[in-house]
Amino acid sequence: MSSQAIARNIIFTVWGSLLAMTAVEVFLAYENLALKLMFSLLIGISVLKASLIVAYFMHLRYERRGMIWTLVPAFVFVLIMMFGIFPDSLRLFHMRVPGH
Amino acid sequence: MSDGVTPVVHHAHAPTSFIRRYVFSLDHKVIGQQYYMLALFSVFIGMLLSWLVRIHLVWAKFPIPLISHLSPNGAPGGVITPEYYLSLLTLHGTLMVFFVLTTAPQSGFGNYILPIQIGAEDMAFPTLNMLSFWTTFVALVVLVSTFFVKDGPPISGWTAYPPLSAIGGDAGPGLSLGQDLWAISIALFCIGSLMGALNFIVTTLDMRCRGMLLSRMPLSTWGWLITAVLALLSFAVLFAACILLILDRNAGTSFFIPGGLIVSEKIQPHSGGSPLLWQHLFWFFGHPEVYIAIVPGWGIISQILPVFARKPILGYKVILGCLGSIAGLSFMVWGHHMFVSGMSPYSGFLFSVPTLIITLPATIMTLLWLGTVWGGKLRLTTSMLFALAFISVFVTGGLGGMFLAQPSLDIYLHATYFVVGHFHMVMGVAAIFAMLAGTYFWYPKMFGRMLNETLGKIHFWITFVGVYAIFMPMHFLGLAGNVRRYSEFTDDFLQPLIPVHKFITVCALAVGATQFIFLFNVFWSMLKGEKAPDNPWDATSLEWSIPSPPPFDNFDGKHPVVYRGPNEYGTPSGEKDFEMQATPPAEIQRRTI
Amino acid sequence: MASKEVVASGVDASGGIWGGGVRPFGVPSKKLGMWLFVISDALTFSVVIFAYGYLRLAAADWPRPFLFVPSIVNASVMTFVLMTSSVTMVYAVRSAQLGLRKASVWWLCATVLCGVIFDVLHLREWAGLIKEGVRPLQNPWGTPMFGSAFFSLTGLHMLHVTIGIIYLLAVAAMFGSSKATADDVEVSGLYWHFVDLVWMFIFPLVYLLSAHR
Amino acid sequence: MAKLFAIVMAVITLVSVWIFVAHTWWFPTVASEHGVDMDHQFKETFIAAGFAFLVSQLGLATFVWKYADRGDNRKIRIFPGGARWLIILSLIFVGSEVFALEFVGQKVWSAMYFKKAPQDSLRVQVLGGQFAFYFRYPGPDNKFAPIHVDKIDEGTQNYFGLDKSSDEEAKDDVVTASLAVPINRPVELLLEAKDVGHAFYVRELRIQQDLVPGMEIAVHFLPTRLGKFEVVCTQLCGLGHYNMRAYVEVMTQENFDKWLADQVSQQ
Repeated sequence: MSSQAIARNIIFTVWGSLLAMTAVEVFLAYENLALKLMFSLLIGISVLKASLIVAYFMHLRYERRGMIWTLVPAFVFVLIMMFGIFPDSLRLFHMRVPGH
Repeated sequence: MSDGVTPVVHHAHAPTSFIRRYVFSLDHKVIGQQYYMLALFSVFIGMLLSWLVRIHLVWAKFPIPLISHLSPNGAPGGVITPEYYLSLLTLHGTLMVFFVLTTAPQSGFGNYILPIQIGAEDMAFPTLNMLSFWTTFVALVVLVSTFFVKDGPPISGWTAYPPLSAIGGDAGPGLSLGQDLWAISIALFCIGSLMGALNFIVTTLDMRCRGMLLSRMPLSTWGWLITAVLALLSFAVLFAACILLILDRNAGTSFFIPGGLIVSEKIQPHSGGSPLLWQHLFWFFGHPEVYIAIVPGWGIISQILPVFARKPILGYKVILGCLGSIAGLSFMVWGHHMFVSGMSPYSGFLFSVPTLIITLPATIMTLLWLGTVWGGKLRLTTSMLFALAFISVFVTGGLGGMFLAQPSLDIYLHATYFVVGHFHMVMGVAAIFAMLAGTYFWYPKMFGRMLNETLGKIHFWITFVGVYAIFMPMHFLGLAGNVRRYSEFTDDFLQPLIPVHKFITVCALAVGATQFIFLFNVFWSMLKGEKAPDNPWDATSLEWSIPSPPPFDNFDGKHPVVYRGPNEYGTPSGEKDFEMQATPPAEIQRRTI
Repeated sequence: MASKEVVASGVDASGGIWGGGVRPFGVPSKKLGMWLFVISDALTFSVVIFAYGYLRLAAADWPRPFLFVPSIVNASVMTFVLMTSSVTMVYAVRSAQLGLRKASVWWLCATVLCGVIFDVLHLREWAGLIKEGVRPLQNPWGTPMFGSAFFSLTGLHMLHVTIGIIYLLAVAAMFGSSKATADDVEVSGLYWHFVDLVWMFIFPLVYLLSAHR
Repeated sequence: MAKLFAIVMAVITLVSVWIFVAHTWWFPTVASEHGVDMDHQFKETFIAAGFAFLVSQLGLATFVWKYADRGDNRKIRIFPGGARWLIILSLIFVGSEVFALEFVGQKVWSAMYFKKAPQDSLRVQVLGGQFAFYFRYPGPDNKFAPIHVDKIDEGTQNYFGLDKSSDEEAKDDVVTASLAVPINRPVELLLEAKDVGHAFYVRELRIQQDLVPGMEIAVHFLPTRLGKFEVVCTQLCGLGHYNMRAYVEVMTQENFDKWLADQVSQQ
């Protein structure tokens, strides 16, 4: 349950992997990758880091399943919906007024 | 346990000092009444603004008394200038959408009734509750203060589209300080609503009494819960958008302002932003907002109909599904406000699909309400009349949506009076009718006295016929191509339509005047109305099992126990045709033997 | 049919009736409340990040000015500090739950210290950029919007860190004088980890994607 | 009370429907090719919506009339089959509606926005500003000279910020205060705004499109009826919004050539 204390080795495993992933991100930033690929890799790793923090540091992994199933999907759903704004920004570049 | 209540150790008492008890009160009942009064104030200000707007539309040169004192340069000699017309329009929209439709049904009734309906002593976070009210109050003060700043309230409409709203004074009057105050007010309002929403969700989940399973919650409680979720998710978006707008206006950023603008002969310094970004963010909040206004109404109506039809609501779980699915869909359709805004036409097409699909849960709910009315024994109190009228106006307004949801037709109808008629009918009038039904229904509980039914009936009939007389013609104006947000109809094309506008204005004045009957009724009955019994309507939910008005801690230090759902009507056991949620089975057996 | 329901629910009442209160998630209300706040605040952040993405995608020449030394190194150090602060925060919560009041307060102070270091490093970087001539709407390198996006995003985050510092100090003081419970420490921890979490996205999106090569 | 409610509702319903059917206030006559399809789409939607409107409103009125409590000891009746039939009913109604309106009814939208303008179409640039529209014809070279923001000047009537001294294309560009188009020839409008958001709305041509600052948005149409129509701004653009107006005249080809000729002479 929520009040149980989290074990030491877990804390440091998470911390270590967070640091490692950050290092990987910095390394990737200097690799010659296409922007799309680079972006998706970076975001992918960040999502992984975020979920580690949420699961262990923020303890969600040890909460009741019901809570996870209430909080996370609502947030993710809204976030996914928000991607609906991007088709425009991709057009904007080509629709800019000549001369402006 | 057979008496249905268990004594608790401590027994809370109301604070004695006036300030703590009535001003900075932590009691959800007082806060609910405060919210209700705030909304009542806003709705009458908003209504008076709409009067000025309507009068100016058809008698532009008519000098209106007193207004010249409010704004000497906005309305010299009481004659409203075109730009001041836009200011009034903006304030009308902002007041009505934010401070009426968002506060009254959710924060007003919700605060007062929800904790009692789930058998709680108070909200989960009373202090937060107080803070959220006072934040909203400050937001209202800031908004109204725009009337008194130099060159008045903003003229950019309640949607505040940039660049008009973002580049400041150059773009027109009211866009310097007035627009800043507007943005600040809305940001504050977002904070208040977020705190309220958070409180509602936690309360509903954590504070329910013994036996109050989710499947036994009254539909009004469900409405408030779902609305709270919508608010929590959507106001966060508007809040960010407001921050960016404030930054654009004052910190020299340029999120919403593209480069190379020349406003009043000046080349603007900004570059790199996009007006469409604001429209996306605003409507991403804006469409859920529509449901924040109407979902509590649906809940209240689904709660009131069975009471006065004396039969269980038809398809409790189905209505729940409809509320939920509409809440979900409301995040997928914001683009239908932007069909002709220059958004990608392909997204426009995609957005219109879920928009039309929303018709499905809406239709199901309407049919279920009709099915609830069918075969009942209708007690036509004022509350019930407003509930029935709600169904009518909701259908009427909703059908207008069938046109606007299609990009092909929106090309013609966008920004015409058809849109105005549509959203006033479905979001304005319907939500207001739900509030009125709720007022006539819960007033006895909230103030301990009955409202006067005769005045109520008069109020109802004029209002009901009046709103159709006001908003139905707006649909025709729209079809004839009458553009909205015009302060005067100077072009030849619109001349033949002016008689219709005259008719609408007259009806608006009449209906508005009728609302003062309601106002009088509310305040007169507080003092002179007849004392209300605990359960004047033979209703089942928990708030009717305690005295009216309820004691300070609602259940007088006891914990209620709930044995059944809220829809036990038309089940004659002994002399009664209903069973309260809190009546223990043992007592029923005693009665029926 | 309805009357049957009465009987049925009556039976249900004597049988599977639940005790009310914090049943559904089995968490204290404060914790659930903080979780909900985190969600809506996360959305607020996402909007600003989305706005940044929206405008960057539409921009012609978005600058990539951050040299490995000092900018990227500095940002990485900031990331390290923030992650470490998360660990100290976890320890604060842990010792609070194990009833070690004093230790918990110390861990909280350590977390606050990390937060302060983060802010100092961040402000130093801001000062440097401003000296180089970066303003909300101008910079030596390219699209003027760069400044707007950078300062708004990092500024919003810095604001959260600063609020967090004050919040944690208050919790530490109250917990030390046993006005607050272990739950309060845990709740404040949720907020702090969330601030850390947001940085996990700002670091790659704002810094790494604008790293000069 | 019940009877009164039923009657009032019935009257409201029938009057509203009658006004729709009698076309008391109605669309101006269509003057463009896609407008015809649009009006057809309107007709279909009116039939669907009108049906739903009549059924639900009159149904409600009847129920109130029939089931009001008259103090007798009549038993309530649960709707036969509960919610199931109503759900199926709405599934059928809404399903067919979504299909008809969404997937069949998008002809107009796709014709206007998915399809590009035909090659031979007449290209005109429209610039919206507080509070007037200006139009620019590319001239013989069929090229629009770039806009120089710093050169835009109401005083010298250089609305488009043309630089006739240096830009070749600018020399033959024709700037006008009203729009004229030949009949039965496709027209492509390139819409731009110079200060705040505006919109370009012509009722008879059934076109409406926002003018967004910083974007060049193209719309195209085929005028099929001679006449002079109003162009109005439908996007709130400031204190003069209600007065922001221009005219579009659909002419015969020869009239159009004449008109263009003396516009050139006035440059």
